[in-house]
Amino acid sequence: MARVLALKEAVESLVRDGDTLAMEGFTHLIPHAAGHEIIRQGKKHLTVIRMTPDLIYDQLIGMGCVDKLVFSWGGNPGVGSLHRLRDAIENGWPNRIDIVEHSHAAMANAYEAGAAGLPLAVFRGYIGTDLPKVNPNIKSITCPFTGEKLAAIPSHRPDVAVIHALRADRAGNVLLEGILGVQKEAVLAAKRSIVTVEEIVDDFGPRSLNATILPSWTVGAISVVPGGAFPSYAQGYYKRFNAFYKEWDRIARERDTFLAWMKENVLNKGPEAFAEHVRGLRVAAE
Amino acid sequence: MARVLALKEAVESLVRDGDTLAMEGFTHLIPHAAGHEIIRQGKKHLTVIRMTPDLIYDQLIGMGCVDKLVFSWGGNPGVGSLHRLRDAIENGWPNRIDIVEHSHAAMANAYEAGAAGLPLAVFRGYIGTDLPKVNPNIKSITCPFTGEKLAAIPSHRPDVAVIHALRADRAGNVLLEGILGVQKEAVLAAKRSIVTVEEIVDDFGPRSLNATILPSWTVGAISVVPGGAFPSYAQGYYKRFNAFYKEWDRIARERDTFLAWMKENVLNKGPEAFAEHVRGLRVAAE
Amino acid sequence: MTPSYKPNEIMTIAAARALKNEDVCFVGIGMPSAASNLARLTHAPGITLIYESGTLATRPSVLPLSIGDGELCETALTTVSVPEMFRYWLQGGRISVGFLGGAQIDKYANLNTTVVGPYDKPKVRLPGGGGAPEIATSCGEIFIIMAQGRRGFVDKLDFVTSLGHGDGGNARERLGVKTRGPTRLVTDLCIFEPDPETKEMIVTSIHPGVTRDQIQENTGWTVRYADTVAETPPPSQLELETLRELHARTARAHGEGGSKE
Amino acid sequence: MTPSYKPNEIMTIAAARALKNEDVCFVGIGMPSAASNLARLTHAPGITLIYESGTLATRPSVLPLSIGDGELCETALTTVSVPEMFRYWLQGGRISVGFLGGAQIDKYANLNTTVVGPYDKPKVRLPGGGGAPEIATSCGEIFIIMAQGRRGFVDKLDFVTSLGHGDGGNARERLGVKTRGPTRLVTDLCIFEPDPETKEMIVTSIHPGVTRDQIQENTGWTVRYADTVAETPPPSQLELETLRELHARTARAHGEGGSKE
Repeated sequence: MARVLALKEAVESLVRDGDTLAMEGFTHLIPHAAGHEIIRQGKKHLTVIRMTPDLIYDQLIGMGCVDKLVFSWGGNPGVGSLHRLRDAIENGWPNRIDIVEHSHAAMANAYEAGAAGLPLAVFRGYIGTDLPKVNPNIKSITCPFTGEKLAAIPSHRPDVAVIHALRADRAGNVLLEGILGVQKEAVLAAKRSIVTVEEIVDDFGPRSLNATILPSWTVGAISVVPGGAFPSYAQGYYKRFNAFYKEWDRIARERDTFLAWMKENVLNKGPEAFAEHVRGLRVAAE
Repeated sequence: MARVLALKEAVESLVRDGDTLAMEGFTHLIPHAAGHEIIRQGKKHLTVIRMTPDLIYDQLIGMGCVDKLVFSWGGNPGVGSLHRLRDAIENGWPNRIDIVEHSHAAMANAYEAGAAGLPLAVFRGYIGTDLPKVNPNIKSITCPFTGEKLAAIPSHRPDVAVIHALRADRAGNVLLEGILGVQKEAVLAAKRSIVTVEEIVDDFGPRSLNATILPSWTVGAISVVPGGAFPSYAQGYYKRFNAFYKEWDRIARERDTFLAWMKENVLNKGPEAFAEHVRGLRVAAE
Repeated sequence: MTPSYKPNEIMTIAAARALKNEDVCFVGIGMPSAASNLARLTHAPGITLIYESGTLATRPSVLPLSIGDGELCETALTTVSVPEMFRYWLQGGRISVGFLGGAQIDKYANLNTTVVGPYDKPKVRLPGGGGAPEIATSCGEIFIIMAQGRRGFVDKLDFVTSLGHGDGGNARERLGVKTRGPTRLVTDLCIFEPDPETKEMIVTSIHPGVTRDQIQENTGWTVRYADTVAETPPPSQLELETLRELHARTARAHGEGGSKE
Repeated sequence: MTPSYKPNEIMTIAAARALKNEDVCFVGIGMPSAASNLARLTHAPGITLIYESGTLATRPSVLPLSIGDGELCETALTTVSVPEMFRYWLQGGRISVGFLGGAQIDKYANLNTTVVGPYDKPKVRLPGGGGAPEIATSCGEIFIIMAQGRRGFVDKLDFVTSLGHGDGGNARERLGVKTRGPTRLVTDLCIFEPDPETKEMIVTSIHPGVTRDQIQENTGWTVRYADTVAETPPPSQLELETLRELHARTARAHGEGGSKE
């Protein structure tokens, strides 16, 4: 059954040095507040999995939390490069990181297979690309019925998954809606999980009979962090703060501006700062 | 794009003798009216796929439409045997049928893999059972990462899928809700499809952002048949007529009572009879 | 004073008692459904019930006739597709207890629900495996409910539909299966549990008033008993009333005799 | 009179024209998104736009900055999970046209979005493949939009991220790929299409006022031309106004210069 914990306590008890960590959210519902907490607690030697490393992993990488990155698209969407990621790969700053590179299809299938308790994902992919030359984990199986060769990769089975969701109920069930990404799969594929939410409600109330819900018994800890996805967004709560994605390009371009920003906005702040961030972005009640 | 056709016309143009046909619906939304139309049109030599053959396939088998059955559980749920299915297997009446027997997990995975355009489904199954001894299509692959042997079966790729859904909109999109079964997968796995619906609405209106919808361009024909799932049910429209499932046990037990019932209720009737069947079963507006 | 009860009732009640509040239970139609809901309505209000139609954490007020009744969906936390049910929930290892029954069982609790007689020329064609083959290996443990009799409790199965303890000992381990398999077989006469070594199902508790002769008469192999055999506590007033009310509600809702067991 | 326009504008407009009302289009951010939505707002109102974030049949009024903006979800027919998007929709063969771009392209329209320089010691680390490797082989055909220049139009890719026509001829067929691959490459100077035999991308249409010298100066291989080379019709008033209004709405909605292209 999910426990309701303060974010600090949730990260302290569930994220460990050396863990394989998956923080997911596909543009929507990216768990930025949890990322900041992991940085504040100085977690080290993480293997981090994420389809689109994005600002959240640019920050973890730039602060030296990461030894290895498993990913499929490492940019600032619609803006350009992730400068901290590039600095780590191109120059080894603040430390060298290993990279395990996949395609989106592979990553999505690897989470799906992990959630399904399988050791591998099988799909039609990687045909004619150089990725198998640089990622030894891209192998193949042969269909015993048609002889077709299909791509095979290990499923994702992270030690801990961290996501942001819309809300939880008192029983600890978690509701997702809108762009769902791979978050449900990431939590089901992981041994442990932390879900930050906008709020806890008494009851989800009227909803689709097929609402996307992570039942309480599949979730580790729930932490209430209003605004916790900022500058990403939470459908029905607040909008994406596009300007910050562009601003990040300037902040992260140089090491010193990056470090100054991290000190001021992460190391010297707490999760409660996020409610403030989204004050001007709230959408009207649905 | 989906075409709106009368059921008679839809079956005439999309179901062909010798086809591999999948009629799905998991207790909920079983396409009985379409089954009757297929019988009325005297379709022959069908290979029929269905997780739970149920009354709908008992009728097709008893009327001699079927050469081969691919299935995982062939009973009258909560009641007992399917007498026509048993008569065909045990006594070859009205004709011998071949059976290809799977488990539910296998069938569900085979539809999923078919929808995903894959030639095979891979899952952890059939361990320690005799089913692989009687079904040569149950093979295995070895995980190249862990060495684990996993079950492999051909994906389902029916020529035609037939399902019943709640409603379509004017653009030909189809909405499913409640117990979803494998219907979406069956349609996506098939070359052609017929969807019978309770009604066509101008617009689905307010709904979950993640509503289960088959977009128009994935559907062949849509036929409006109110009550078309009877004696199964349509969530929010009418309830399951449990008494008929029990009554079927009596009707289907003997060949002559079966044939008499089929003549009176199928051969001499049309799809419009179904609206009448559910008159007393309607549920209050949601 | 102990109320009077029927053999079917103590069977259902003894099965219900084995369920815990924390269990996530994959429920089949018939007696498993009655036992699971009885547990939920008595000592295990927090139990999570899952039906293979995709309904997660369902709380029906009456027993479903079929695995996919509307009642299950309407009272569920949510309902997922059937492929998802078998991939993420069953194969994903998220179910602690699976319930099974069958037409035939052997002393290692392997089950047959496929055919009586040869597969190609069956004497009786049974419904088939349904969810059972993977329930048997994917759930944390398996409870089996079956009325005892010579036709069903046989020395050798005509067909193995779902794995119990195979040919005994570490058979499951040898097949690479990591779950516990059948830990409890509840009948209308007694309760069997696997011998820790041989994995043969041995009697650990006998229902009140039942004799060892009766048990042997209704079993197609030589029955073994645990060193200490308990007497199954008789149904309590609460258990019996709750079960009977559940069946009565079900009968009213379905218009007649309720779900078939 | 032909209105005046920028090279980027005719590139987007020429790409939009190639889309049909019946197409189901897998859209990437930037110019593909502008071109697809321009087609929807002009000659192809029934076109189905799909973004890899899971939004099916979306009709945004402004261009998204990212692949998963709320606008895409709110205007979609429905939104599916990302695993479903890649399994049922892309791999399932339900997309007729995929749009791609890249940092580098070769004459067979293979694309590199991974690294400039050696993989292990990159000169420039690019974002990587994202959806491209499977878009390139699963969609019915591929349209590529890229501004032309010597840095991007190279004789040899540093890394093949997604398959075009491989080393030419029946390369795709030899790899077991059944889809058509790149059928059109639209730049700010001209339009390339594959030679039916060799599959080398050859120029079939030149934008108004552009010379063959300009095209060659901006291409790292010796450019070949079709026997008959058309002049790309200039943007119509409607096309240009619709595109500019779309960008203006986008800029207002995003608070500044609109989506980056």
